Formats: sequence, C-alpha cells, structure tokens
Amino acid sequence: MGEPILSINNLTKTYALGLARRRYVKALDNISFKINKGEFVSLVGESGSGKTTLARIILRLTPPSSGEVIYKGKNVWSLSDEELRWYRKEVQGVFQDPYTSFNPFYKVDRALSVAVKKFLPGEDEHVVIRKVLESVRLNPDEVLGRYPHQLSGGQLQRIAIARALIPRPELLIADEYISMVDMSTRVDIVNLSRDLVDQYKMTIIMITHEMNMALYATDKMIVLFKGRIVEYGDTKKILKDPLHPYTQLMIEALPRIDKNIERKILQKTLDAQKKGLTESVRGCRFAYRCPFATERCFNEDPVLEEIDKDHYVACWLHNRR
Amino acid sequence: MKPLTKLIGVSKSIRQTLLGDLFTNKRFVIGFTIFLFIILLGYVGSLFAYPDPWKISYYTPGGTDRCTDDLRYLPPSPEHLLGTDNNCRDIYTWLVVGLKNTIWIAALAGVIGTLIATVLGMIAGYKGGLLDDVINFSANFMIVIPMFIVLLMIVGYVPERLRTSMLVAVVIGLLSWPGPTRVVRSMVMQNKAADYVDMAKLTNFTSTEILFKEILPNIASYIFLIYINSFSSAIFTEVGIGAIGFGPFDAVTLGRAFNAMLAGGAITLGLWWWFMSLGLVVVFLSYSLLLINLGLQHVFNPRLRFTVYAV
Amino acid sequence: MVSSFQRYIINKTATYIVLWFLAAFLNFLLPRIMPGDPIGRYLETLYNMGQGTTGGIVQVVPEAEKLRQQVIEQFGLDKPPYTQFFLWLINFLRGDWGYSLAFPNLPPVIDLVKQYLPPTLMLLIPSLVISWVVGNYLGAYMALKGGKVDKIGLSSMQFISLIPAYWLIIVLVFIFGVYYKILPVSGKPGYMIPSLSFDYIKALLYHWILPMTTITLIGIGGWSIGMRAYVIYQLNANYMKYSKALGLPQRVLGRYAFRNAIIPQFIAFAMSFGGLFAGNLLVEMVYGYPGMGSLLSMILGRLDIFGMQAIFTFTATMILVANYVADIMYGFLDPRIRRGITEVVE
Amino acid sequence: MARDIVSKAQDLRLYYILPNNIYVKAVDGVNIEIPRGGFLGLVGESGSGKTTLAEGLLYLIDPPMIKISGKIFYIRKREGSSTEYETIDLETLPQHRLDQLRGVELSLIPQYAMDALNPTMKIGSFIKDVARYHGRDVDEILNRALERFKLLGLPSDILNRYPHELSGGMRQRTVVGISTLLNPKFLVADEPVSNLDVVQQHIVIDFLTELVEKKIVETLLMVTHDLHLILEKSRYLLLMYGGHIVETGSKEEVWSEPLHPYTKMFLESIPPVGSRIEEKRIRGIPGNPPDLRYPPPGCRFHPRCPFAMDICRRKEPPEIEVRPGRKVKCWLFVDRKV
Repeated sequence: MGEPILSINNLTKTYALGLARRRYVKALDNISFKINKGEFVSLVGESGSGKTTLARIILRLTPPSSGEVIYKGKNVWSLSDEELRWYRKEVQGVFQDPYTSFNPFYKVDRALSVAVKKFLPGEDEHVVIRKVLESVRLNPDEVLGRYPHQLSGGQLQRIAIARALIPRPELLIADEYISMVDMSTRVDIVNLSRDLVDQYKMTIIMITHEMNMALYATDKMIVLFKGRIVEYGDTKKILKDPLHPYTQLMIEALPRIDKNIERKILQKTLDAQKKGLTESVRGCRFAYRCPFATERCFNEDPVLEEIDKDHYVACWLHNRR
Repeated sequence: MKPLTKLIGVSKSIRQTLLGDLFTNKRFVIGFTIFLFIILLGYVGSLFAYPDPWKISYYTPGGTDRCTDDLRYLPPSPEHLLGTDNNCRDIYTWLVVGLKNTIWIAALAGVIGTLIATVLGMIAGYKGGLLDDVINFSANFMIVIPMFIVLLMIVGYVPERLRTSMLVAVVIGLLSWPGPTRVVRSMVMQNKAADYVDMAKLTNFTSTEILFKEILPNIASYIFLIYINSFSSAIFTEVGIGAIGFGPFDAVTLGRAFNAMLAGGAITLGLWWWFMSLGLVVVFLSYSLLLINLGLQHVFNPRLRFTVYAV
Repeated sequence: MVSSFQRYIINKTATYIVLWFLAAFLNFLLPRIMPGDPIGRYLETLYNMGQGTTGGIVQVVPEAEKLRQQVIEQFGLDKPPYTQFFLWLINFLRGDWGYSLAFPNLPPVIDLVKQYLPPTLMLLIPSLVISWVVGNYLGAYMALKGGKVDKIGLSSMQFISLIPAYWLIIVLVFIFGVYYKILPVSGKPGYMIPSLSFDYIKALLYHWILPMTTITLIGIGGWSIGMRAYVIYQLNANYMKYSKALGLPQRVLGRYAFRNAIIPQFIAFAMSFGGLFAGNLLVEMVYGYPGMGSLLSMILGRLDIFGMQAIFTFTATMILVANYVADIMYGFLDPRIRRGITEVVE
Repeated sequence: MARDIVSKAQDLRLYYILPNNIYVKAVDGVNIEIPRGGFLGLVGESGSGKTTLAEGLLYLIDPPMIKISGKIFYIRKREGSSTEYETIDLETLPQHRLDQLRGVELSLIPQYAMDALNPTMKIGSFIKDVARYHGRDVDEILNRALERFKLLGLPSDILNRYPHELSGGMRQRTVVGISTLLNPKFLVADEPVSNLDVVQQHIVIDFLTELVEKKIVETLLMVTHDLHLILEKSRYLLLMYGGHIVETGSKEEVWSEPLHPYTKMFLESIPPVGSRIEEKRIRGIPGNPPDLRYPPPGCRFHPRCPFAMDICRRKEPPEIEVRPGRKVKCWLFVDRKV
C-alpha cells in the first residue's frame, strides 16, 4: 500500500449560525482518515452529517476551522500559487446539481474547452474533448453544441465527470453526484466510476446518502454521523458485519421486497426516540437515538478504534480497552 | 437539500429565441413603438424646429428681435405648432429641444448610476465581508433618504453658473446607485452560490475571470433592465428639479420648459396645449419605458422561460 | 440574556442613530465643500445688511451686524471644523437653527418650520392614510378578482402612478380652477397671515383640496400596484395551494393572502413618508401651497444656507424616525422576527 | 364495480403552459382506475408526470397547469346507504361542494410539504381554521392533532409554534399530520418522506400504514420515485413513464412478472441490498428520459426500448388489460390478448 494519497488529520469546521443570536455548529468534528491510491471510497451520511463540507474542504473551496488535509505530502491549505495549479490538475470534483454545474449562458462545450485550455495547453481541443466524452460513454455528437438546459441530468453529470477527467486527475471527489440523476441511470454512473478506478488507477471519493450504492460498488466506506466518523473500513466487511448501531440501522433500514423483514434495530431506535432524549454534547452524538446507549455513551466521547484489520468504529460497545 | 424541481427539456439557444419572444410580447411592442415615436419627436422633430429656442418669433418677415404683445401667447398654428410663450418664443422648439437634452441627460445619468451599481454590486456580492457590509450599509442609508431631497440639497448649494447639464446628469447618476446596487449584489450572490462558479474555481479561474466571464453574462440582461429603470427615473428627476427652477442652467431641457411654462402663466391663461404637450411627453416616455421593462422582464426571466415544474 | 427581538430593536436603534449622524454630517459638510463658500456669502450678506449697503433689494436691518456676530459665535464659525460640527449638532438639537435670509425680517428658521410644517402634515397624513387604505383595497381586489378587472385595473394604475404629481396638479387646476372656476388656481390663501383663526383654516382647507386630491390619486396608483403584487405572490405560495387542497374556501384563502400581503404594506406605509414628502414638495412649490415645499423653494431661491441646513436635517430626521418606526413595527408584525429565527435541530 | 374503485380518470391530459406558448405534456392521455382500499403506489422517475397526475386526481388544477381533455371522477359511498356508490365528476361539482370534499374525503400530502404552511400562522390556528370550515368540533380536532403529532414524534408545544420554529423534517411531518387529520377516505401522499432521515422516514411510513390498516384512511396512494420505498407496504402499483401510465398491477405481479420493458429494466436498474458489483453488474436503462415538451411519437419509451418495433415508433400503444386490474401499455402485448 505504502504512502496514502490523501490524509485528513483532525479536521474541524465550525459554522456560526443566526444573525441575532450566534450559535456555533460543528459541521465536522475532529475527523481523521487516510485514503490510498486506487481506492473507490464512499463517504456515507445523511443530511447534516457534514459530508458536503468535507468535500468542499478537500477541494479547497471552503477553508477548515482547524486540522489539515495532506495530499501527497503537501498541506492543501497552504499551497503556493504554483502548487495550487498542480493541485487542481491532480484533484478534481463533481457536484450534486448537474443543472447548476454548467453556466446556463454557454454551450456545454465551453466548460470542456476551457478546461483543455487551462490544463492541457497546446493539445488539440477537439481530440481531447471527443476522447474524454467517449470515456464517460457519451456520444460527442449528441451533446456537443448544446446548452445545459437541452440535456438530461444524466448527460450533464457525465459531461461534468468528463470535464473533471480532462487534467487526468489522480483523485476525484464526487459530491452527491447521483442524487439528482434519474433513478434508472444512477447505477451507470456508479459503474462508470468503478471502471475509472479499475482501469486508470484513479482514486475516487464518492460522497452520498445512498447506502445502497455505496455498498454495491465501493472498496472502502466511511460512515459519518453529525460531523463525526462512526465507522470506517472495508465495504465488504461493513456490509457483512456492521459494528456501529448507526451503520447497522442504515443498512437495516434499506428497503427490501420481503414484507416480513424484521427490523430490530430500527424498531428499538424508534422506541429510543420516544424517550425524547436530547443530543449529548460530551458523549457520543448518536447516544440519544441509540438502543444500546449506556451512561458512558452520554458522558464520554468514543474514539475511532481499529477492531479488525481495516475496520474502525467509534463506539463504546466495541471498546476493548 | 435537493430542489424539488428540475429543468425540463429543450429549446433553441437563449439568444435565438429571445428576440423572437420579445417581438411577440405585446407590452414590449407597444412600449417600444411609443418610445421610438417620442425619440423621433426629439431628434427628427427638432429638424423642423427653430434653430435657437431663446430667440423670438422667426416667422415674422425679416425676423424682429423684439417681443411685442401681438407675438406673445399665440395659439398653435403651422408656423408655431404649439404657439408661443410669454417671451414670444416657440413652444414647440422648447419641447423638442428640451426632450432631446433631457433624454441625453437621463441617458448619461443612467449610465453612471448603472455602472456604479454594477461595480459596487459585483464587489459586494462576490467578495462579501467588510466591503460588502460597508456597501450594503451605505446603500441602505441612501435608500432611506429620498434621492430627490439630497439632489435638491446639492443643486441648492451649487452656485447657479456651475449647474451645467453635465453636472446635473452626473449628480443624478451618482445618487441613483443604491437600489440597483442591492439588486446586482443579490443577483451576484445568487449566481455565486451556483455550482458552476465552483466548477470554474476548480478549472483555475481567477476571481476576475469568474466575475466577468461567468457571472456577468448571466446578469447582463438584468443590468440592462436596471439601466432602463434608471433612465426612466432620471427623466422624472430632471423634469422635477427643472420645473422648480433648479435644472441645468446651460441648456433647454424638459424641466426648464416646465419651469418656463409655470412662469409663463400657462395655467391661469388656459393655454392647455402648452402644459398638456409637456406633461404628455413625460408621461408617455415613462409609460413606454415601463412597458419595455415589463416586456423584457417577462422575456428575460429564466423562471418564466424554462419554467420549472415538478411534473 | 436578551431575547432576539430585543436584540433586533437594539440593533435597529443603533443603526438609525448612526444613520442620523451621517445625515446630519452630510448636511453640515455639503455647504462647506461646495464651490463659492455659501457660508461666507451668508455672512457677507448679513454684513452688508448691517452696513446697509445692499440698499434697495433687501430692507436694511439695523441689528444685522449683531446677528452676524451672534451667528459666528453660536455656530463657532471661527473655531476648527469638528468643533463647528458638534456645536452645530448641539444647536440643532436645542432648536437653535439659525436665522433665515429668505425673509426680510430674518426670522429664526425654527419659527418658519413651526409655521409651514402643519399645512404640509395636513396634506401628507390624510392623503397617506386614504391612498394607503384605498390603494390596498383596490390592489387586493384586482389580484383576487383576476381576469379583465385585473388587466385593466393594473394598466390604469400603472399609468396613474407614472403621472408626475406636479403636472397632475396643473391639469387639475386647469380643469377645476380655470375652466369650471370652482376651486382656487393657487395654493396661497389670499393675503391672510397664517394663524389658527377659523377663517384662515377655512381658507386653507379650500386651498387644500387640489393638492390633496393630486397626491392621493397618485398614491393610490402606487399602493394598489404594490398590494396587487404582494397578494398575487401570496396566492401563488405553496401554503396557499396546500390550504386549497385541504378544502378551505376561497374567502379564507383570500383572507390569508390579504393578511400576509398587508404586513409589508404596513412597513411601506411608514417608509413611504420620505418619498411622499419629497414628491409633495414639488406639488406645493408648483401650486404655491403654504407648506414646507413653498418654504423650501423660497429658501433655495435665496440661497439661505442656514435655512437649507436646518430644513434638510429636520426632513432627514422625520424620514429616519418614520423608517425607524416602520422597522420596529415590522418586528412586531412578523412572527419570524418577533419570536426569533431559531435553527431547530432535532 | 364502482365499489372497487375510488378514483378514475378518463383520457386525462394535463399540460403546463409555458410563457412562449409551449406545452409541457405532463399527463398525456391517461386512463386509470384507482382501486379502493389499502396502500397503493404511483411510481415514476422525476419528470414522468406523477405529481401532475396526483394533483389532477384531486382536481387541484391551477394555472399554469391546464386540463386539455378528460374527466376525473371520485367514487364514494352514497350518504345514508351502505351498499350504493355514487360517481362524482369533480369538474362539474360546484366549488363549495368540492371544498367540502377536500381535506375531509380527498386529501393531499403535497410534494412541497416543507413549505406548505402559512408562515404567519401558528400550527394550532391553522388546524382550528381547517376544523371550523369543515364544521368540526375544534377542540376535538385539536386533541386529535396532538395525539397524531405525538405519534409522528413531534414536540408537544407544536400547536403554539410558527412554521419557522420547526425544522424542515418537523414541518414535513406536521403536514403529514394535518393532511390526515379529518380521516380522509382517499389520501394522496406525494413523496412524503423525500427530505427525511432514515428514522423519520420510517416514522412517517409506519404512521401512514397504521392509518390504512386501521381503516382510518381507506385508500392511500403514495407517489414516489423510489420504488423500493413502497415495495414492502403497498399492495398495488401504477407505473408512470413520460406522461403515460405504462403498467398497473398488484405489487407481487409487477415485481415477479413485470410486463412493460420499462418496468422490467427499471426494476433491474437498482442494485438489491447486499449485491456487489464484482458479482453481478447492475445496468441502468440506456438513453435519456423523454422531453415532455417534445415527446417522441408513438410509444414514449421506444427510443430506449430494446424490443422496439416499427409500430412503436409510429403509434401510441393501446392499454391492454391482461387480467382485471393488470394493465400494460405496450405493443408487445397486443397479440397476447387477441
């Protein structure tokens, strides 16, 4: 494995909310993890878990409050101008809303040709654009020369991926890139990402709230809950044996055809919810909903611990110390 | 949060359909026709006017320079389309020359106001922070105090000989940025939040490039609307301060013509063609601009254009 | 711990105090940075009057020299600028607004305002109330009725609101004063001296009708357009669709729309005061109605620097107070401010 | 027959009119009968016209949505009779009678539930208005509201709160509570859980299921883009594509034997829980959904359909009733019937 391509160390992001009465909300709370080259990683969390904030910090769009992002040994938030240009070539992103990802004033071609001009000066624009569009399985003749509002969400999202691929990046951050694409074409985009990882040894971080897609295609999985990592590890291991009650809940709650599926954890969670406990400030963020919460969970913060090889969890239930 | 709606479907390029839609828009067509007519009245109409509005009665044989009672207050006639005033001057000439000058002043004032608003709005909206706070606070301050009173104050303090049409245009322009600045600011902020701006950042665009190449094209149509608005209200303002004798000192404008009309006693003498012609030109000019604005708004509005429904 | 609403009030109060200082400072600064030194000219005029050299134009006032000294002392004109500013400010707050050059007897400006303000308020307040009530009613009616009523109503209201007030009054004077001869052609109630006598008030009322009608009519245009837009906005809001889906009858929906649309109109009511005041000045000047407009026109005509400063500052104060009241009222009316916006986290 | 159907649409065409006089053909010739009773699902991807159809069934047709053709019926038990049913044409019904039905017999949980509440009205006042204008006892309804809100996991002081004092998820659940407050017979729930987290989703679904099971709500039509969300609870499904109903049938039938190529491909495009890409690669439907402004001629699905025949490109397929209640709109099944 060797050196990780990206490491996140103690990353925290605090937002001030409210004009009249300032309140501080931690969108990310002391997050650390490492990603190796050529991995397809999913970052799973529901709304409010801080996953988009994390994506924006890695992409250098939102500054962190504290902590660092290290890419290939360099701190991303203290790059020189020249290093930043290098970083933009190496690390690219795709965003949630394909309809606003393109400037409505221009044809989609411009997004691609501008990227070629900026990143690959001297190369033949047409050749690069056609090649990159084909690599995301689009027919260039169908999409070139059109305005964003003339294309479907799926097509736009593929063009967005194509644009991101132009500088031949090593790391791609895909922030909720399937959530606004039609149900029946989502899986194709995930398949495409898998192929990019397998064929070009790219590293992809897929940020999503869709547990299902994450379980289906990714190598590693990071589960976020309210700005914290609750579980982190090999996707197959998590699928087989989720350790954190929240991960268990997320997997169990996935809809199935089977009418009589038993949802013990969910049922218990609903019962726990009825107790009307409030979120713990000192302890585990999930404690107020957790069916297995003990007093310790409310008072002490669990730390992320390696339970098995490549499988970490932050939960007192699995604490071995 | 996911928006509930998404854009549906295909249309031709924005620019291709824009013109077509404009000229099928009834309000725009009516407004544009009236506007064209009034502009023509000023520019073509002044070809048929006497060369100097200040000189008296040119139609008398030989052209005397003295104003006598038989040349005062003449009713409309082919020689004086709108009659003459108390100083034996041709009212029609005052109207068309005044119209030309007022349009020029308003156009300049509009350019100044819109330019300031665009620059300040873009800075405030894009940069945010302290600069935004300062600009926003000043704009709010200026909005609370009616522009007209500030204008009166300034023209009141300025000595008469310095009150040129250029100065009036500049002062009106300088005072008309606050409202438009807030509009530009909020539009820039809206656009800034769109993902395409982040995309541009990832493509190594500089802030200037993002502002001018990405955001500006999208808000250009609104800036044009703002310009029409500023133009329209500058006409109102010029005529207003002119009517009470604080308009430009160096040229005949509509405001000045109004002032001359009031001083000439048009009302008490019942010379309705005098005050009606002046007033109607102002009213129809503003009304045509309003119609143009409403028509353009309708065509420009993307929410109306690519109407976004969840179906 | 202060509630968020209290904080809102404190915030607004502070903002308006700062705004007032800014307005006052602008008024202090402008005449001093203008070319031609109007203050010098003012003092010069007073000096000349004391010397009695201006002769025929202005009546010679013996105590003018004394007055000049008094003005220099009172406003600290021989002191550094910042002292001048604070002296001026204190004097303004105390009601020492200087003496007006626009009148031969050099009356204190505050006396002039006391005399000319009531007729203006007599115009502004009733016309504001009437046009607000009628305009809102009409606007809501157009919006709720829709169809032809709305189309024709809106176009005519747009047209009305675009008529310059100073021109409309000319037309009205021509129709009612010159042609039918039932109302006066000018706003001056004869040569009567402004007083609180019955005759004067009667005469004033007689001269009040036309300017009142003018600004009320134009006001109705503006208010109805605004109200119509707000009601239509409310009618298209999602909560309206939902209320309809739950079977609430049309009249209840109309009531919801009206209630939510009137909140911004309440605010606009107080905020419109400034704009109305400005527009009204022109009407008064054109018609010669003995209000602030006429006063201002005299003062501007004579380049009466202290008159201008005082009247502009006073006007700005009135407008700021009106806006302040509007902002506070908004806080009371909108539950989102009254009860505070809290991000509810589950 | 009438007793088995709660709502019916015939040749329904609902379009949106854009300012440049272009129509968005959101619902374009739909004939459906909504069976009475139980948990039903109306499934379609975004842009398929499902929300338009859902609102149309309640006759919530307001500009820019316009009805081009068709009839919409609601079928209910005749008052005072236990066996007779009456069919009400919602279009010809006077407005006040329609208002009397809405909220009481026909109800909607709208897609925009997050901002469906009057911003300047307390939740309690709004409920009072709803109760009052339907001639109900205000106190009784308020008490019932409190009970239901508790089931939905909402705080007890909710009646005294303004919408802005609730989180998005709370507002959405509040609307679920209000829409079901007068025990409507026919409830249309349009994406009622779209913005909720997993736990809240289950609270809402369980709440609605309970109402159906206790027969408080007779028929629940849940509109969703997420087939999986309703697979467990629903008994009957209607599938929509490009402004058409392409297939109907009981859930078991649709699941085990999808008829329409779209249904088949749609079901196969979603990875089942626990499946892995290395083991079996799931494929989406190739191509793009139709643009409802310029829908393709013939069958709306033909450009993406691997079985498309010549006729599919030219003529709109008929609706084939394979079995009672089991319909498919596809040329492939024309022969099977004949």
